[in-house]
Amino acid sequence: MSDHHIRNVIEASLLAAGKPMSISEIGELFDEDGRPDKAQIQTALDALGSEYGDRGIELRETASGWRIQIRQSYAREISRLWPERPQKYSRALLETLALIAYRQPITRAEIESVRGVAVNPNIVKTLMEREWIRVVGHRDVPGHPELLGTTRSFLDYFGLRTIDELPPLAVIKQMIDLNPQLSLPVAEAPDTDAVVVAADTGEDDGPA
Amino acid sequence: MSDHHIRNVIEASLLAAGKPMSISEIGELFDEDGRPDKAQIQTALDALGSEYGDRGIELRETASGWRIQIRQSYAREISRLWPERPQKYSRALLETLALIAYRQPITRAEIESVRGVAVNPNIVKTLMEREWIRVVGHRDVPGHPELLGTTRSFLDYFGLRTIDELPPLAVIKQMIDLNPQLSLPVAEAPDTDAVVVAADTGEDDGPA
Amino acid sequence: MAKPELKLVPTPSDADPSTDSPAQGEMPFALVQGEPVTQLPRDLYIPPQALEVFLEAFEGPLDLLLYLIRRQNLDILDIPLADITKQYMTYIELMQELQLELAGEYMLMAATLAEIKSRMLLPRSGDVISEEADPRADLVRRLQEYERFKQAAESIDQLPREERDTWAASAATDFRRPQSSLPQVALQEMILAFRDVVSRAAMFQHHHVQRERLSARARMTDVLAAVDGGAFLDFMQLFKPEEGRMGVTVTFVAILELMREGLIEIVQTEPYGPLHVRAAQTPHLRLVEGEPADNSTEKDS
Repeated sequence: MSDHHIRNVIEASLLAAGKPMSISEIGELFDEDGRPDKAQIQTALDALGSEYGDRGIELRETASGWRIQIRQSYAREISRLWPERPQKYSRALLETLALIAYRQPITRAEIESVRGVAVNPNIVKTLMEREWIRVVGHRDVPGHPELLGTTRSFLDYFGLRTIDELPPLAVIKQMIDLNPQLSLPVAEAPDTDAVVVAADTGEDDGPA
Repeated sequence: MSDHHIRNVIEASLLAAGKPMSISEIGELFDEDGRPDKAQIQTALDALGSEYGDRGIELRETASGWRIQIRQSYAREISRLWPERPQKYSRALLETLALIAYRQPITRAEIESVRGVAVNPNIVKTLMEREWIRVVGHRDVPGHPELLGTTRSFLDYFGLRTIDELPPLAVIKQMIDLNPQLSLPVAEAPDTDAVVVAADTGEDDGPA
Repeated sequence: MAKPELKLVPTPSDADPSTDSPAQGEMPFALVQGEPVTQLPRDLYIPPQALEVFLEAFEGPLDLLLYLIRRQNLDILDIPLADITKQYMTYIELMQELQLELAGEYMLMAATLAEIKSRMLLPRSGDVISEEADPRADLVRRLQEYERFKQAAESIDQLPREERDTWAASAATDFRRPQSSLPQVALQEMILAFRDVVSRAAMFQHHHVQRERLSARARMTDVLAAVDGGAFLDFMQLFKPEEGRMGVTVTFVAILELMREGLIEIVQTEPYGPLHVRAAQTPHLRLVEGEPADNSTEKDS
């Protein structure tokens, strides 16, 4: 099986599929008596990616596998293909999604306790319909609330291979220990007191 | 506007659009102050077509414009993207078919009254398309519901010469008897052919 | 950020400039469209028609509080609680004046702020304080936690995403996809399905159990098919002598049953003349007896 043929089958299959394909899925397309091994396919993928280097398309690996997609620098021109503007997501939706993505698995109540407001059921519905989140289990507490987590489609949609590729969460500022000052009557200087926050520094700063 | 940029926008747009594009549609994607004319786009298309010369994809002009398509010579490999999956009919479809076969001519309402659930119109449609059932008449009641019966194709498919060759009800009753969970009401009348149909005719039975 | 324009709401001239002027007024407290702003708004006045929009831009009391803190470029760890509480309460009052439906979360936050404030005003003995955290601690922790996810949401929104920044590339396939074959059904499967539906039905319909002969049913279908066109058919054509006596009997029973159900009409133009059969044209015929439920008198008990 020539490298040339392997490259062409990969390119044709990714374009015919129009969605990500794993290396083993690609391998299964070849005739059995000439099937390249995974290393050969990986080599061909790398070569194809380089060939696209100066083109309007690019080869990208996401959670579900490899896909050919439009290079972001051509988004201005390509977006003109569709007259309607891309959907904009509300802050409430994005904050809910962020909590699910970084803190998964998480219950609605836990989302509420961070955001300080009730979770809008329509937001959860929208996220479910987009197949960005799903119920991954139930917490073993009274009521057995649903635990929400993100899906592979979510990663694919945002061009991520794993959840670890999400931008890191901001680090909580280290609290300055000002205990001595606290021994003073607090009411005397309510505007200048630093705040001591206990037991919050060991927290995770990134997605699990 | 460089030839390189024109080529990349054309390639990206044809691969993103998912449908053929005319030269003027392609032209409209470019920023106004750098829009290539039709001749330039045609030249770029020709060049792109040549570049694809030894690849798994090709550039084709169709009635509604230009498109990038998978080269026919890769059809064998690419067809494997859509494996032929043995499909199965649902339980509901089989039960509906069985009732029509055994109780014909029968209306949808009668099927419903036996099965206890509404007849899914898709099931009837599927069976009609398969040419296993057809409308054989209308019952003379308000609304003139269609009477369904089986066809010759149905007999052919199941290797029956006539519908009488379906296993007689007595045999089916025995099958029920052999299944303790299902035997309750039938076991009380072991000498009858236990068929429950609301629209029963009350006719005498005879050897099948 | 959803709210920068709101920092530019002009202070109306009728507002009293002496009120609500925070102590931090001297320091530059915000950048608005790149310009450092060194003067705080004189008060919190917002045109009523804008307020609703303004408040809708907040994702809850934490968000509003964060806004109040950030607007003054204050360190979240060093909240001037008295001022912030005052400002927060002013917003709450504005909401109430406008009779906006005030979410419970905002009221809860107001209560929390008031409680913290009161606790900080109370003198306490030293040993109690050493065990007790600053009353603001929990609020600050919540604010920080919320802000992290507010930022995370913005980061997610910045990620290149499909349908906005990139699109899947796909090419057409001219050759047909392999025709998916029609599902196969074994006769046994259908019979099992029938067995199941019969036994299931039997469980909740104890009566109606009776003998039934298949062949007459099937023959009814055949007869209906024969007269399907609507034209008259010679009665005799319905019979196939080669089927023998049993076959003829079955056909006859089927015809009788079809007549009883009003599905066919039999016409005889003169006594002893030929009989003609056609599909029922007149719906009024034997309307009642055609009903499935009318057969109770004929049923076995």
